[in-house]
Amino acid sequence: MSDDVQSTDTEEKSLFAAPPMAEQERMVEAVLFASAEPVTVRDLEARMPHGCDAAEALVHLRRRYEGRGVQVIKVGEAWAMRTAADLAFLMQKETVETRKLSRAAIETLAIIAYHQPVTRAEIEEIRGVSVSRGTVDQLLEMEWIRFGRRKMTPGRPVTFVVTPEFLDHFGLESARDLPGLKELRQAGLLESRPLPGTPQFGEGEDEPEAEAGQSELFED
Amino acid sequence: MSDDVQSTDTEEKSLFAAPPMAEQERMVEAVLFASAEPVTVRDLEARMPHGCDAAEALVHLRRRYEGRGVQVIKVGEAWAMRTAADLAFLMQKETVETRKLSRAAIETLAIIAYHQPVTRAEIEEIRGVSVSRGTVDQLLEMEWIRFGRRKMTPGRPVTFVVTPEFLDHFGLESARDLPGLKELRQAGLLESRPLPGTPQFGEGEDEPEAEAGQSELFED
Amino acid sequence: MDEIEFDETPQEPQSVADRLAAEALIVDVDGFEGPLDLLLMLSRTQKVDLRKISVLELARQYLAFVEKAKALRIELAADYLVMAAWLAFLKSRLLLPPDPEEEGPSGEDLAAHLAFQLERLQAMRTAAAQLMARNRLGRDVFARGVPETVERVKSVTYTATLLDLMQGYARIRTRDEFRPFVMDRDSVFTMEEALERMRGMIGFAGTWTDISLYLPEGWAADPVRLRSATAATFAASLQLVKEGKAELRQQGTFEAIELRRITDK
Repeated sequence: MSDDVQSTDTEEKSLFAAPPMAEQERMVEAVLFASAEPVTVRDLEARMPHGCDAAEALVHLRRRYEGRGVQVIKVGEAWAMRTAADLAFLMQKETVETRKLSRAAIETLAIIAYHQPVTRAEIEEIRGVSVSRGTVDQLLEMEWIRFGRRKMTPGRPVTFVVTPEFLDHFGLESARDLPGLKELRQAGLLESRPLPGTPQFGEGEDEPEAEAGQSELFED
Repeated sequence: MSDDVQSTDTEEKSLFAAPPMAEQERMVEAVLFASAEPVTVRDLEARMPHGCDAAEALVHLRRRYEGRGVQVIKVGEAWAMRTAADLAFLMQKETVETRKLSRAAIETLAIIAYHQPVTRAEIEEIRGVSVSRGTVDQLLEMEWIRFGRRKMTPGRPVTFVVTPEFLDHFGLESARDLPGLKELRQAGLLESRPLPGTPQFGEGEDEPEAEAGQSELFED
Repeated sequence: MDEIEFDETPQEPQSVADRLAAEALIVDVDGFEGPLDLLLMLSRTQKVDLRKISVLELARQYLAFVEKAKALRIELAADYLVMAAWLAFLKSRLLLPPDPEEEGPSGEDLAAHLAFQLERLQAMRTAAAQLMARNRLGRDVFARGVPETVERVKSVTYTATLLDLMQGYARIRTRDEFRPFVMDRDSVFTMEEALERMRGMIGFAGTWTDISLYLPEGWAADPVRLRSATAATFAASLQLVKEGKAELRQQGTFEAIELRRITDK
């Protein structure tokens, strides 16, 4: 650095003359770095040895840090050093946690995929339970579903459809590629259920119980 | 900067390849700059994009800041940016008035630093007086010392060692860099010599331990 | 230990300066951190390298100090007296020719150890001073003035597989197929419904009333519905009894079941 150049010949003058510009630049650098607040040129000069030109040193310093990870910036009438804006992501420690989608969300998603465009009321009718706002919001946020066009029925309810992101995630070219009921049955996904027409005693009450059992079988 | 060179042809690779070294250097610069505490290479790499070589970037960065008003220094296993010591005169404003340490505390600290891992009994033997609880507490509270592993001697006494904060405060890269350590060692002043004629309990066991302790200073 | 001097010279009266120094020491006794600290201070008056110190001379100085303190009726802490006793012992060992019969360490060994202790303490003091004189963080060297805190961003990614999706759908569709068995609720009068109905009506019936009068209107026409309504009404009656709001009676087998409200006293 240029420090070497000056150190010998200005040694004796240093008591009276201002330090060389390279040295002044170092000073400004150190002060801006350590300062908790932006520092004015006046403040800088008050701290630096007599005869220093902080404004000029700042020009040099600012140029030196151009394109670096740290920038010299002006804040009002004062100066400060800040990390470059494009590196803000380094100031975050990201932890990503992958969680399995809830059963309610999966079912809602499945209904939308198989029946799109579908209204909330229709989803509720198919699922037999109301769909919580959170579930739909979550799917919207994941960008797996989006609003479709409104239905031409009374109240003109909004509909939901799946998105290209959905298809992408599940490796489908279109929603029509989703396996149908027949295929699901062939794949054994419907097998474990008693066939319709073989009524079981107390079935009505047993239903939710059996349901829970079933889901357990499927989920892991 | 070299950023321009790469931006076009590596655009598509960028998802997989690590950023160019100049960019990695900027990142390390930004992180070290933003942190008051030393940052380990591991931490740096955890925050940088995948595949970055923080250790190499640090070599470049350290060189870049040579002779500047701010320095890149190594503290134990971590790295930090600190103002150059010769500019201390500019910093009166930043100086934080630290509690004045008693002579007993300073001596105890030095003994721990040079003799670590060291037991309270050993400190007392060197100082010729008992070590008050407050002295040790104060040093522990300042995070300059911490408990080390227990000594394999009767009673299995705890030992004290110095911390990375200690190294940071005194600008030491490692405990090996303690002033005059080599000379003290050569003069045999870091050995623990029992008073002649007082065979120490478990002396045979103490021997390898003392060696291990000593070597620990030099191992990392 | 040839450095140790065995000459007897300083038995002569002390110089005035020496005496003044000794008195200053005694006045300052609280300023010392124990006997070793005092010994180190005394050893400096020898103005030699600590490695060439005369331990014998040092022992004399220390014992003289203790004598002086006693003469001035200054209370000395026990460890000063222990040290004095030990130094007196050391002095005799150093002065007397070694007894071949005697076990234990020689006077020279003990003197060497004391010299080592003093040198080590002095070395640690020097090291401490050097350490404190280093460029220190917050005094000579400064960290970033406005550190940026690292923000911890916890993002949760939800995921599902095609199999999850298909299973989910299968679950719903199978439920659909069972609907005829589950959902045929048109002809079911639940106990909750019966209870609601009866709670509203019981207030008006103070006397024994056949519970069949509580059946919902129009349900008697269909035998399936009648059966459900009767069962529900009976169950609801039992519930009211359980709650202490009504009592039930039946005069005989297959007689009408009658219900009466219990009025609060």
